[in-house]
Amino acid sequence: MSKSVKKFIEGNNAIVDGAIAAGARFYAGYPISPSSEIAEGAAKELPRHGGVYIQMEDEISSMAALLGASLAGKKSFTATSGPGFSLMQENLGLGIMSEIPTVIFDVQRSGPSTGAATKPAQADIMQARYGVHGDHSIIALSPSSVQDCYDLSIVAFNLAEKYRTPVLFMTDEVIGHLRETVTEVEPDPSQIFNRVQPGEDVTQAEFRPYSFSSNMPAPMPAVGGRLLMRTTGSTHDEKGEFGPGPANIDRVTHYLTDKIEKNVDDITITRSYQLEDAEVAFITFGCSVRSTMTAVDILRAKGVKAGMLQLVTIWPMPEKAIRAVLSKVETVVVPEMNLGQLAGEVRKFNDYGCKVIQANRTDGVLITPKQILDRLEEK
Amino acid sequence: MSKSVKKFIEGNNAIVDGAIAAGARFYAGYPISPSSEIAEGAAKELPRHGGVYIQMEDEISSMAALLGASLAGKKSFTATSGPGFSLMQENLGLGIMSEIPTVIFDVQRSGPSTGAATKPAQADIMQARYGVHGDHSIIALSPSSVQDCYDLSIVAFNLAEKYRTPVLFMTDEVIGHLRETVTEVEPDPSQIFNRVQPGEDVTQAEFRPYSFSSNMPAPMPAVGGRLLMRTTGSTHDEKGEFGPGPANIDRVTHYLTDKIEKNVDDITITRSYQLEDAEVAFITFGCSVRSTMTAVDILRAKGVKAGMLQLVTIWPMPEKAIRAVLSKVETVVVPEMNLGQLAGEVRKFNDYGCKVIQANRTDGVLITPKQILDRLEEK
Amino acid sequence: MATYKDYMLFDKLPHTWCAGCGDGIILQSIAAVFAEMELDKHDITLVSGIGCFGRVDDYLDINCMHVTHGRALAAATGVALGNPELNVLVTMGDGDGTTIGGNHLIHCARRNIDLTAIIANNYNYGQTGGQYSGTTPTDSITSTSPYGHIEQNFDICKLAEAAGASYVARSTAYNPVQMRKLIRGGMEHKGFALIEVMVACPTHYGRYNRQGEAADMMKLMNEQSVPVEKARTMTEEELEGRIVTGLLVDKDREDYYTKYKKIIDAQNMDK
Amino acid sequence: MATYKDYMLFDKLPHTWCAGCGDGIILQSIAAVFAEMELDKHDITLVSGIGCFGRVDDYLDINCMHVTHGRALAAATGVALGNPELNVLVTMGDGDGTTIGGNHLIHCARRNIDLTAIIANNYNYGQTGGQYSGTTPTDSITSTSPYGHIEQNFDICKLAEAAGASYVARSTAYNPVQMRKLIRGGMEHKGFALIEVMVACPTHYGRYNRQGEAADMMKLMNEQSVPVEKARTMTEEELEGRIVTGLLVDKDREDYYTKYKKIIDAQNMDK
Amino acid sequence: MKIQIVLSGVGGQGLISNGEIMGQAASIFEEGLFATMTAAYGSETRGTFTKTDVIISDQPIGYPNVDEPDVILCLAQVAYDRYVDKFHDNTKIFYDTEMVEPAEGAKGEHIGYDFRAMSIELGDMRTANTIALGVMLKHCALRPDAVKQAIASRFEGKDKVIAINHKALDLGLSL
Amino acid sequence: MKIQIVLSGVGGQGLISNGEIMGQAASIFEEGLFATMTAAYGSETRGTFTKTDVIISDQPIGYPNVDEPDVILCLAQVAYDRYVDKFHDNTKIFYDTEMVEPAEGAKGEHIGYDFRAMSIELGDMRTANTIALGVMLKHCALRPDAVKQAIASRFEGKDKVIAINHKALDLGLSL
Amino acid sequence: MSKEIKISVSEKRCKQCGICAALCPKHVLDQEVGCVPVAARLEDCIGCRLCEMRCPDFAIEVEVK
Amino acid sequence: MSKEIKISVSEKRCKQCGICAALCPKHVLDQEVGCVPVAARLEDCIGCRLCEMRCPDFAIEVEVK
Ligand SMILES: Cc1ncc(C[n+]2csc(CCOP(=O)(O)OP(=O)(O)O)c2C)c(N)n1
Ligand SMILES: Cc1ncc(C[n+]2csc(CCOP(=O)(O)OP(=O)(O)O)c2C)c(N)n1
Ligand code: SF4
Ligand code: SF4
Ligand code: SF4
Ligand code: SF4
Ligand code: SF4
Ligand code: SF4
Ligand SMILES: [Mg+2]
Ligand SMILES: [Mg+2]
Repeated sequence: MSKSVKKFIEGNNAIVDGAIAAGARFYAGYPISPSSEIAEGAAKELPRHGGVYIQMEDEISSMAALLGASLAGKKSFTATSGPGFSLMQENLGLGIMSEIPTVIFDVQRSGPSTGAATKPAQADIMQARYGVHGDHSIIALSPSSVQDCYDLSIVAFNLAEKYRTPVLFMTDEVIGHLRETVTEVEPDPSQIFNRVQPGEDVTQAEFRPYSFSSNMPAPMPAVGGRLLMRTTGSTHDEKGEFGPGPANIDRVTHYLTDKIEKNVDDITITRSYQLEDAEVAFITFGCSVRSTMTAVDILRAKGVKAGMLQLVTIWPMPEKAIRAVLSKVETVVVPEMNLGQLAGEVRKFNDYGCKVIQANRTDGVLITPKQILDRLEEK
Repeated sequence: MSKSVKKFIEGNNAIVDGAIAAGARFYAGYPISPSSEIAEGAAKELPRHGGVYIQMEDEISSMAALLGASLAGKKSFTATSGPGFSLMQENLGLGIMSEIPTVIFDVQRSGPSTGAATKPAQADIMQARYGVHGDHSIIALSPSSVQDCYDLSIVAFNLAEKYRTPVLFMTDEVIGHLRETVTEVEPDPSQIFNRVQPGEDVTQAEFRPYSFSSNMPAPMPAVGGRLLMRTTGSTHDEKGEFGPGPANIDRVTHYLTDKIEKNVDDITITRSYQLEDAEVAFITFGCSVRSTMTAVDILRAKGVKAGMLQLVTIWPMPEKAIRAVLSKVETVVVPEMNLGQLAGEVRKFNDYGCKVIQANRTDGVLITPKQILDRLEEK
Repeated sequence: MATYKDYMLFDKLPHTWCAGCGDGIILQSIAAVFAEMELDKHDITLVSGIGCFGRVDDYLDINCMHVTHGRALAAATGVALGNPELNVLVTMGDGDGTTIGGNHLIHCARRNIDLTAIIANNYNYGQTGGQYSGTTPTDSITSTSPYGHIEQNFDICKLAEAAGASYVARSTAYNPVQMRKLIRGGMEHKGFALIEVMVACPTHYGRYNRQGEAADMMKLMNEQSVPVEKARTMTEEELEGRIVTGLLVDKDREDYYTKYKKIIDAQNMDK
Repeated sequence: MATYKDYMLFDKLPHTWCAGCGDGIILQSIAAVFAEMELDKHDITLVSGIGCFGRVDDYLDINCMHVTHGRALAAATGVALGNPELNVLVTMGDGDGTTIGGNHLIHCARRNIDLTAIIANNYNYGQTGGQYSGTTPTDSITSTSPYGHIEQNFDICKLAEAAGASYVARSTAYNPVQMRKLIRGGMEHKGFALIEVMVACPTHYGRYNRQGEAADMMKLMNEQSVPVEKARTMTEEELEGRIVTGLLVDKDREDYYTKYKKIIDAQNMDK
Repeated sequence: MKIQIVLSGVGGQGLISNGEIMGQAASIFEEGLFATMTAAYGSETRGTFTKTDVIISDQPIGYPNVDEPDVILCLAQVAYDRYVDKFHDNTKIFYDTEMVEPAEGAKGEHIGYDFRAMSIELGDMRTANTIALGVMLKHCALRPDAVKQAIASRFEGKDKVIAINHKALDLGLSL
Repeated sequence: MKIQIVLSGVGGQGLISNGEIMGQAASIFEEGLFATMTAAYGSETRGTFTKTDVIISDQPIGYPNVDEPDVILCLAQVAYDRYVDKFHDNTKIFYDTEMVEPAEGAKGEHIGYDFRAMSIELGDMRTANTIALGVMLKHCALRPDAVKQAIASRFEGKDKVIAINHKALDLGLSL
Repeated sequence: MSKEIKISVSEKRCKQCGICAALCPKHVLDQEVGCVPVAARLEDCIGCRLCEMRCPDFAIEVEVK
Repeated sequence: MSKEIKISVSEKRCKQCGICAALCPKHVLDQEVGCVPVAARLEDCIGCRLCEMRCPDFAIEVEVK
């Protein structure tokens, strides 16, 4: 049986434990509140596991170093917040285009710009999807508990490896600094996904570091191994060589989106809370889940059939699960700590005339169950 | 009467002429294809008008320098493309938060990452809206001709000054390198908007560089004048002093969005082509307008009542105009050189059961009228 | 006669810096230099980055532009070229000015933009909790080098000099008299001027490295200090671990705008 | 015995560089050094940035990582620490390596990451059409300095030295024999090694500045060259406009990973 | 069962450490209990208001901030004043009699001790909050043993610190 | 009226300059005409295939690329081969007889001259494309005078260049 | 000389860091834990103002008449 | 000596930049506009290989036997 240990720690600490459990052995980053505990934990823990922590000169170089280390065979990660995440966009795009796995933990805080630096928000959700120039798609998870910080970190690395792409972990100040009970179960090797390697009989002549024919990425050997490996942020052919012809541009563009959007069922995780017989539903994610759960409890106590759909995966959007809710209930409330970013996406799927109500809080304080309930009354 | 001169030049050249006609006197940038002609034109022309061109060490510092020069009283601008635009996001957020006007010309090319560097695309549209972390809104224009490059450049500076915010000019390689007939009319002083100045009797004690009470920004004196001026990317109060309290965070967040979204009617420009009696409509922007116009002509020649809505302003989305089309016709085709970014936004407003068809081309070659027509056949 | 208080938002004190933090010492010196020079406060623009020291603008009653982390010199370049008549002052921490912002430092020095940059070097990122920066001395303990720091730190002044800076100076919070003289010299210098000031961060760097109270840290920096005149007579080994203070570089070199103005004038000759 | 062709995708020639472009000369030298050292190509990883010279990877048959403009050294830091057994080579233009990428250069030098960086200095941004860069000499004409460039250019090697680089060398495309020796020296050096190679961009820089054909430009760089041994006897004025070539810095200093490994080992002693 | 606890005072009083001990006791050394803890973050200066919210429950906990405290510890007047309006009839208010002057007509049950003086007597001023913890314990659904284990694990290796804190806890329990 | 023109050959033949002159003539020196021009961009190397599309119309022009050329100039075989499939029955193909071997059975009207030789005779190899322009002109809705004005304005100050290009244009017009 | 010098400390601003006292060249000031500094040996003061210039909190002022 | 040296030029790769000819220390090579270089004075060649090493296009090879 797997080893398991109970702890009472911050979300940011659980992330470090989860990353190491997932096999991460390289961290490159630049400190920023409210994510710095992840850096500090990584600096302390990684060498104990033979891994390397390096603080780079900024977030741009951090992101670049993550990709380099990953190409050298190490699972890599970083942590940041809004300003740093903005700086990472160009090289995040490089990771997407070169198909190099890595995991970025964005501990969201109140923006834009420096904003109210230490206060929570959930307003980088759309940036997570669209911050990179050019057509692409992306995988992003969002934890709502310290347990999630541990468990989903492992999931994040698995998805990064499986889909050969940077994965975003969009947590927030509330969850990052929340201390709570967590059970850290050491994952079984079977629960860890390591990037697919080329078959042992594949020759250099046959080897293709890229493949656009299926919606799954090509095998990815580390540099320094038996096969020469070639990656680039330019439009490339299967060999990873520069290929700026129209047909090639077109297939790369489609492939990068398809490998995520066409695997949406494999990628997306959602959770239902009291949703079965619900007449009023909440759709939410991250720290807002905490307040929403309590709101549901309060409503249930009053006899109102309320339920909640939690988006654990926020990108690709769990369209099916959202549609299932929209088509079933009359009113959906979307609590979030921004001005309605998720609500906008939910509306895209609302072919059912469901009433979609926003419950937003944007003053740097965790949204309360009462505020959520108030929005429902107002309807 | 205003002076007017006819030319046969590239879109990128017309942008320089337009910027100077609008009163721009400072350029800071970092060269990148396919935008470099704008830098080169600025380097040549600005000193002739007493202005300054400086090539910074990267796009991050370029964006910062633009804000500094603007605060010193100069209308400033830069030009870039995807990779550089990604790097500008953090300081674009600074401009939004500090409310400092400037204009960014993004000559879009094929991404993500380095992609097919010299080939056209229109795939930074969503990034334009959401590339910056934190809640905010933004103004973005998109030209479809060399004439637009001149005329809309002036509009872009006017909007930047009026709304005290960075304005995006989302052009593309096709329009940037297209040479065509343009008539450059020197704008009348009344057609130029210069940032509002505090009244001459306003004392330092009364002066407030920020105002959150209306949806219009506070007056903005240049540093070095009669009143001390204070700007910051942190959450601030009316005096521009650090103000991280919840009430303040909340009002800043709302205000930054409202000053744009609540003035959408003043900001948005759209054009109709043969739309009056149209039964089939196209909604498009930028270079795709060219092919769509020809497609409309072809359809009209065949007797099909086709028309086109051109979004000259792409952010804030011209919701009213889009809804007017969606509610009137049965089929809307959205031609664009990306995988459906505008189409996604159009769908958000489709409460009318209108059939929304995408016509996308993503191989780095201008979409053809035939491709657009083909999508209509396929329906 | 004007005093430093005339250039400050004195009512906002006490400030938010920790007890013993050296940033307040520089703040006073800056305001005192303004007073000494009898500057019109409307002609001064401060551009500051993000970090503990970056927050000096909260207490100064002059024009202020508080920008993003690391980008103060870049924004200041725009201010200085946007209005060459201004006195542009730039305040940065060591992280701000030389770690994330190192490229802007060297390019600004190379271009000789007419401004005065002050870097408060406290050997770490104070604001975010004491992580190591590009100036953290080898072997130090910080919140991200729990086992001792393995990197070599920058000599900021040497770097600026190599990049082409025309005025470079170093002082310490221990020596406010010298600090003021050098800051004033920088402000009077036409072109790019850099003054590095060594300050204590007792809360993080001092605590992690058991350097005692702020006063102990200041004594230490004084012991380590060597005036540049003396340093010139010392070997590299002797200078190991020492802080060379004083005016290190002072060159006459035409500043950026002065040169650019000649182009403008030449292009407009026949107008 | 291996020849440079064994390390190349020779079939992909002719390459896309212009006639006379110096980049091909460096490419040949790099591959020749691999051959000389009889390296196993699987152990070499090239990280390159964006620019004309950044495209050397198109023609090399080794592991290649082509990254974004200016970030090659940062990515290479990850590669070198991710697998310290690798021979990591980094190729950059002057824009890539010292203008947008200047900060990574100085920090990488300071950290002494074990890799070899080659900067092809052609005084301008070749790839984007000949705009000025951080190394464009004062008074030059470029597509963005039509009236003459007013900035002072970096001395890349001096900068790297001031930042703490443990191996710094300079050569020219005129002198491939020296270039090879210095590149080889850099690859054999344990720690950060920088080799700056002066090359001609006849298409842009040469044309704008009427320097004639590629061969004329190479003759000019040869005339300007001074071996470092001789340069040490010359005054600053005498060195004005000269290219000092040879091995400028060669220090024994423990590289980053060697030091980090000691921490790893100490932390795992009792395991 | 869900107990909402607030530990309030000024920086440097060890309140965060106390909250962690409670959370650890519940999470690790009790069976079937859940705990959350949130703390105020942000300012660099010391000696200013601090608080930490702890919730202990036998069910997973949703909203982790305390809105209606069942148990509150106030070690400074500024803290007391901040919370007095939130006391309900069943709130147990533990306060330091030297530092806090209870408000007239305030709701809840007020229980005051001179924690600071007692800690000085015990030989370590830093144990004031541990004594208070002992006092509060019976209202917090935590076994003394679990808390002692939490203390022991938190200060592992520092036997003296463990001993004095165990002593302080016992003292509190005995009051 | 809308005329689709392609000027094709290899880099260095002055085709882009020619396209600009046509566009300028239409835009500035004719009344009521519109013109567009697009060129192939990208590669650093010279001597490879280049082309530029020019459209001249009395209406605003939508799609600016030429899909069915009305008039095409081919100054290199590689260019001819690239376009031969796009010729329609009314296409006028102007080609350099020394450089281009027309395909058998190709559509359109083929009109060949030894432009290069004529230009050498004229004393400047670079005028080959201007001679060709003169030949094509009557199919392009442009007045010779407008084109001459465009040439004069383009090479303002360089009187010799203007003179030889005017001469070359006249030669072409006379053929 | 001591008569012409006045040293005042702002209770509001002083954070009791001890810098002024520890570094006064003449050991004029005493600063105890929990207290603001006092000029215990004002007679030794030479009016150099270093305490004022070094105070990070603008809390001590030296008046020399 | 010349007998043992062979200089070959690849027509396919040579871009006629003229570097090899202009910089040959012994002026062995001629390169005319529009032509690849030819070893006009092979007898003077000292086999230093500089032409090969300086050719940016891998177009000239010197074989010394
Ligand atoms: C892009 C970005 N990355 C990280 C941060 C977080 N951050 C704020 S201040 C700071 C470092 C401060 O160190 P320094 O510049 O030395 O100033 P000090 O606080 O020591 O005075 C960091 C990393 C940020 N604000 N923006
Ligand atoms: C972020 C970013 N900005 C700008 C560019 C455009 N760009 C590509 S290469 C280059 C400069 C190349 O100059 P250099 O590094 O000196 O290399 P060279 O071409 O001269 O060999 C630039 C500015 C880019 N690709 N990415
Ligand atoms: S953390 Fe350090 S630098 Fe920041 S205010 Fe405190 S002492 Fe000063
Ligand atoms: S543009 Fe310059 S650097 Fe680029 S390939 Fe041509 S000659 Fe070389
Ligand atoms: S230096 Fe200032 S703050 Fe510190 S003890 Fe003295 S008066 Fe107080
Ligand atoms: S003025 Fe000088 S001598 Fe007097 S108390 Fe202050 S530091 Fe000491
Ligand atoms: S150097 Fe090479 S490319 Fe140039 S002329 Fe000689 S053989 Fe040809
Ligand atoms: S080998 Fe040397 S001497 Fe012979 S042709 Fe080449 S460069 Fe000249
Ligand atoms: Mg610092
Ligand atoms: Mg270059």
